[in-house]
Amino acid sequence: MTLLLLGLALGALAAAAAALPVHLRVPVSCLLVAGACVLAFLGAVAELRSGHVSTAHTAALLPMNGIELRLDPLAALFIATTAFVGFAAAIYSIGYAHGPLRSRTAVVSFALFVTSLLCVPAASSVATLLFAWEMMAVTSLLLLLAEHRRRAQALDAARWYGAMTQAGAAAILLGLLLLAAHSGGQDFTAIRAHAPSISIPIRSIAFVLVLLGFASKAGAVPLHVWLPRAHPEAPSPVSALMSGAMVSLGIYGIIRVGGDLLDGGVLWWWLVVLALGVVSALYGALHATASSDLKRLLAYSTIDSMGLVLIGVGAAGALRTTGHPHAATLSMVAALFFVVAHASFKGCLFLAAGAAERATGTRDLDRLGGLARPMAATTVLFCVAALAVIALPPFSGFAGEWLLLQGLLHGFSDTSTATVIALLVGVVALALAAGLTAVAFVKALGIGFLGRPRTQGAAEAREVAPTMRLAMGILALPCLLLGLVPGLVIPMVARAANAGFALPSASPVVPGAGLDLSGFNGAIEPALLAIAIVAGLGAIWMTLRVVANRATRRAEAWGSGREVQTARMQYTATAFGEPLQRVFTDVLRPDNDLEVTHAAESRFYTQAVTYSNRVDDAVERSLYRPVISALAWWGTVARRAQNGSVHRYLAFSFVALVIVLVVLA
Amino acid sequence: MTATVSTVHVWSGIAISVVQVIALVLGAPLALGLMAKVRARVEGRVGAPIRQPLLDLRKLLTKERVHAEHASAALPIVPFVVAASVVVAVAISPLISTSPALSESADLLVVVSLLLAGSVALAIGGLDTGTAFGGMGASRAMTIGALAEPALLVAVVALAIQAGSTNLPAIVAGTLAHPAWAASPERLLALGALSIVVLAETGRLPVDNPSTHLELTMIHEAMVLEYAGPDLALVTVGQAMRLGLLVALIANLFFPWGVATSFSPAAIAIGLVALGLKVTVIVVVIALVEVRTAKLRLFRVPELLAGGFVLAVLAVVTGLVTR
Amino acid sequence: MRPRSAIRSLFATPATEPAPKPDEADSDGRFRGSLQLRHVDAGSCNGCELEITSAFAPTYDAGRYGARLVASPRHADGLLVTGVVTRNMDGPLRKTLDAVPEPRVVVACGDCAVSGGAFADGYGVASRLSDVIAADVEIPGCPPHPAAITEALRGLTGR
Amino acid sequence: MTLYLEVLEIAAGAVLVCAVVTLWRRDVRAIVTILAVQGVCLGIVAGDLAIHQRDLALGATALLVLAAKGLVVPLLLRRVLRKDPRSRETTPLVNIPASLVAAAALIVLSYVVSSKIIALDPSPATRLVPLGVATVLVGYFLLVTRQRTVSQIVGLLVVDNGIALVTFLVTSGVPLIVELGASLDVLLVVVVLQVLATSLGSRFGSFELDELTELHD
Repeated sequence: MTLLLLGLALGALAAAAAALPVHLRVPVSCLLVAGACVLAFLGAVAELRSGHVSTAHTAALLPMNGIELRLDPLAALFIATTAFVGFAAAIYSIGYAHGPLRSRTAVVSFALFVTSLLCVPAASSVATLLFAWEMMAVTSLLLLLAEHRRRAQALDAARWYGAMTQAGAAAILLGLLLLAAHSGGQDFTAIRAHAPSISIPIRSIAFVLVLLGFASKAGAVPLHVWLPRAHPEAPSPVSALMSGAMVSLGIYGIIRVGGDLLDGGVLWWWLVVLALGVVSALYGALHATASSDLKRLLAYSTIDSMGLVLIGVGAAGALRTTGHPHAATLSMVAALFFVVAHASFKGCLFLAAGAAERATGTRDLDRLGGLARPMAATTVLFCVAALAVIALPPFSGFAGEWLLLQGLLHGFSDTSTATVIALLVGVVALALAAGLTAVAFVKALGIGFLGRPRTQGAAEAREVAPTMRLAMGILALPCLLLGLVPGLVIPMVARAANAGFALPSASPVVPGAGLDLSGFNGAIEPALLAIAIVAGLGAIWMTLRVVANRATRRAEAWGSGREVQTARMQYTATAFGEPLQRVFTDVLRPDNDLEVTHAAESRFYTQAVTYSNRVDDAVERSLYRPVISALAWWGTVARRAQNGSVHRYLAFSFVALVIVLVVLA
Repeated sequence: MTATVSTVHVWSGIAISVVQVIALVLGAPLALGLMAKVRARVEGRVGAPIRQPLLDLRKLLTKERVHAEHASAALPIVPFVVAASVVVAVAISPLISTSPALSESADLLVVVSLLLAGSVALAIGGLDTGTAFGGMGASRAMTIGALAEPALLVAVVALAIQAGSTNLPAIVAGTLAHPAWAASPERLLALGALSIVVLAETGRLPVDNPSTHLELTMIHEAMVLEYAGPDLALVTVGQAMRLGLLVALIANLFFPWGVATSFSPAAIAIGLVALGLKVTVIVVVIALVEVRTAKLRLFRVPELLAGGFVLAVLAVVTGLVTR
Repeated sequence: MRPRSAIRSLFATPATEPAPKPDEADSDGRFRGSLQLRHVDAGSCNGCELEITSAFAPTYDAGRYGARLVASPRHADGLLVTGVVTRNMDGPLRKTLDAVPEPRVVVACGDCAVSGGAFADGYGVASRLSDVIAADVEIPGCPPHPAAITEALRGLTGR
Repeated sequence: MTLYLEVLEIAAGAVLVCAVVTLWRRDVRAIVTILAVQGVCLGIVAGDLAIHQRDLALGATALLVLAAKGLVVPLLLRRVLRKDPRSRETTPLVNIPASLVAAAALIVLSYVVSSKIIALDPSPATRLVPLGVATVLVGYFLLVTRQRTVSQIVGLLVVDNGIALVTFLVTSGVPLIVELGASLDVLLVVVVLQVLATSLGSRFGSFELDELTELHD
């Protein structure tokens, strides 16, 4: 706990470092933030390994009786993940920050953003949690607006982001206050003690409110609309932190309140969580294949990954309430392991996307391409993270997805049909989402980085600063390590799952580097698998050197003998995703229009044909637009009443006063 | 399930894996040759000899490699990844015996992911060439792969529910122990779903026509237009072994008799012969089906895969109901 | 008549004529039983194409000797060129030739490819195949007989 | 005992009557003098209570009220009026008879409302609370329906007197600090309104508040 407090203090100091002159300000502040993350990481890992709970209480710093921090394994796991991504993001932003990002507000907000991210999991009273939550929301909003002068959409994104974060925070506050009111004290220990005594309807209302708030932060579908707008517009280290750390705090919230404070509660809660996960996974993956803006693709993929985690959490909750603690532990461990893995590969992907955007000046996949040769390091790191997302064997994504699937499979022995159906739907969602994610990331890698440069910007790309590459490397490392030896991390994750859901603390995996499920028949040894793959590659390479002709020649790529082969003949991202759009056309409802401009002389000769395809968010169009237009209409009506006459305003208040008195009488 | 693995077992496991790999490296092209022969005879032609694919591969190895000038370092690696992923999948799957090397991690999901790794590598190679055909092939192949994934995984779930685990040797041994499983309705439904998925994954008719010359109709072929000589040999062997492996898995999962459960050389020999017989029968059936069917329009393929998916879900539901 | 069922036709005797005795003289068997060619129509009147099709049809069945037409020059051992080289096809022909990996062979099929043939001095004609590259195997005839084509391919595969 | 009660009732009644008269009169200067009278009555109420309860702090407050509301504020308002040439009130938004009927209704309403307050602690002083509430409502009505800036200031001050009256009657005065705070607020408002009035006067030439309607977008 002391290490964590030291870390938070260092974070605050980093914020103070903004006072330095411009060229000193960014490096010093970032290094301090990195130091803070290292301290927090060490504190969290020590806590995870030892497993004992430590608390800290500083009275009178805040009106509602001070800040209350409690470090238990669940909090420690999320702090460790956040600290790791924060460390990499801090190193990255040393090389990345330029222009508006070096302003005082940007530096202070970045430092406070990381500090509040580290503080949220440790908060153990309603006031502290909300304080840290709001600080996180406000600082990330400021960072989102850092570059609004250069990009107008940043304003629009900030508006959406601000509105939905505050609405979410309000829902969380309402839910927690409802609980605090019924348990006579606003710190979590009191709530935890009184939870069983609170009646089920009250607990359900509180859980639903809290779920709304945290699910919107985790990007669950009906409440996800801010995510594909905010992440692309934020500076890359910030969007890496958002996707890697901030989004998983939504998951943390659901587990902490639903599992820990309300002690599991009722079955239908967790079926709702699972349903949210299923819808998010499918919707996110589908839109990832349809978006041709690299960062928007990554944002939708975050929604998809968080959907998978919600499926794991929902399954764990459902299995626990229907009395299958062992299967529940497996699902919960799978979900938490996936959160850790997701933080590292999604963070690395966003940093790499930022590097590509910095080098070429664009994020649009249809205008990228051919970055493999000039930006070899970035391409390799993006490739490692992308293969991890697609869940291919030696990488961390595969271990995560395998655990998730085993968790769902071994839940089938359950009895209640509702759970079994839910688990089956979960498996289907997992499968389709995995397939769609593969399409999305082959598109991102193949069209974004490989092939020939489609625009002048892409052609002149040059490798980015060494600190940026170092940061990407740091985040790419766990993509491989967690994939090769997941067994080493599982005991710690199991301790966190136990703290979250009060499940049997025995780790669901037999100790060892691989994943050998204890109590269930299923195992994989990723390390040996990796050795086998390397051996296979080596054997094939050797036989070819012996047997095959080693002469190699470079020639023009075969395009059925065309005279001139330009880069424009390559497939674009829109074209790559078009078949899937056609298959899922009633979900995505793309609006593509075709304009044929005929030659002046005669209609039979066309001068130019332009085809444009736009897929905007179906949920946003069908759910949010009507609500917004209704509010806008109400706004115009209210505007007419405000015509600047003082008397009219006074009359309003007078009439109101009289009405109140009449009502009182 | 952590068997005390003595060194003898480990070495004999590796030996079995090596035998399996060699059997598939030689056997799979022969299977393709057999399919071509059956197709030729049905069309009234004498057709190339069954060993023709092997001759083609031997000749390809003597030719030089040609790399596209704009391609990055990814293109030359792709053939190796495609071949290696299939080789490892074959090495650990229970084709001849239920305990090749690494058999405890011979999970059906691992095999599926290794094959996915192969197709992802091919797609990335296709995009890296910088030509229209590579992109087109990659886009179509990945789309069909994505749509086939649910049917594949739900079929795996159906098998796992019945056998209690997704571990392949466990399922095969379980079926050997309970012959009733092989004929159970969920096993047959899962067979239907898996065979549809196999047709889609390996690019056979009615999903994709391997011997088409018109680039616009290609799905798999368009991605490999760029490979020459040894690269093409690797990719072709990889594709052939992918078909051989999937066919062998379907054979062993639904008709496991003959698969060796002990390490005695006799059992291994029987396993090899049984595998050859089973694969030959299935391959001939596939060839006969192919001759009679025409290629589906690209956007009719999702309906086929949706059918496979429904079969798989039915398999799971019947499995749960009758349990 | 109702098409025979697949299985019955599987075991029926194939319609292919028995393979004539290969004359050892000109078959160098360079490709040892496996020959893939990329057919390039450099300006042919489609007469030769029809004969090539029937060469691979059941009656003459060139496939039986291991010869095959492939979609991409990268997969091929050589070009099967038909027709006189027209202005538009001069560039693509050279590109296709360059795309074929060594060791490669060029088979000129039909009089047009061999020596300009009927359209030698047509207005669209740019050059002869011999100006682009010397053909290794020449199949005379306008159009050449399918047996002659099969014979030439057998020469290359040596079977 | 009865002298204390009679003085209290008369003074409180006078406060309400003054409020109603400010509604009734058109001449702005007359309204300002009535406001001064109301301030004095309020002072008397406070003084009467102070004497009756021998509470020194309340005595100080009474003197403060007398000084501020009886003398200082009316003087300030008169100075503003001297600068404004047209002293007659332009036709108010609601004509006088309607205003008076409204005042009557408001008085009835305040009686109905304050019956609950009286029920809490029925002492002779609290029985007069409806008068205070009525003064507040009438003052508010004046504020809403008058267009001249000065009359709006008067309306505001009447509201403030009403509130002070209620506090005196109910809790025999609020602590000095609160009283001072409230008075400071009133003074501030008066200053602001005065500045507004003069600037409006210089800019638009007239004190019509309705010119503000042009400001809206």
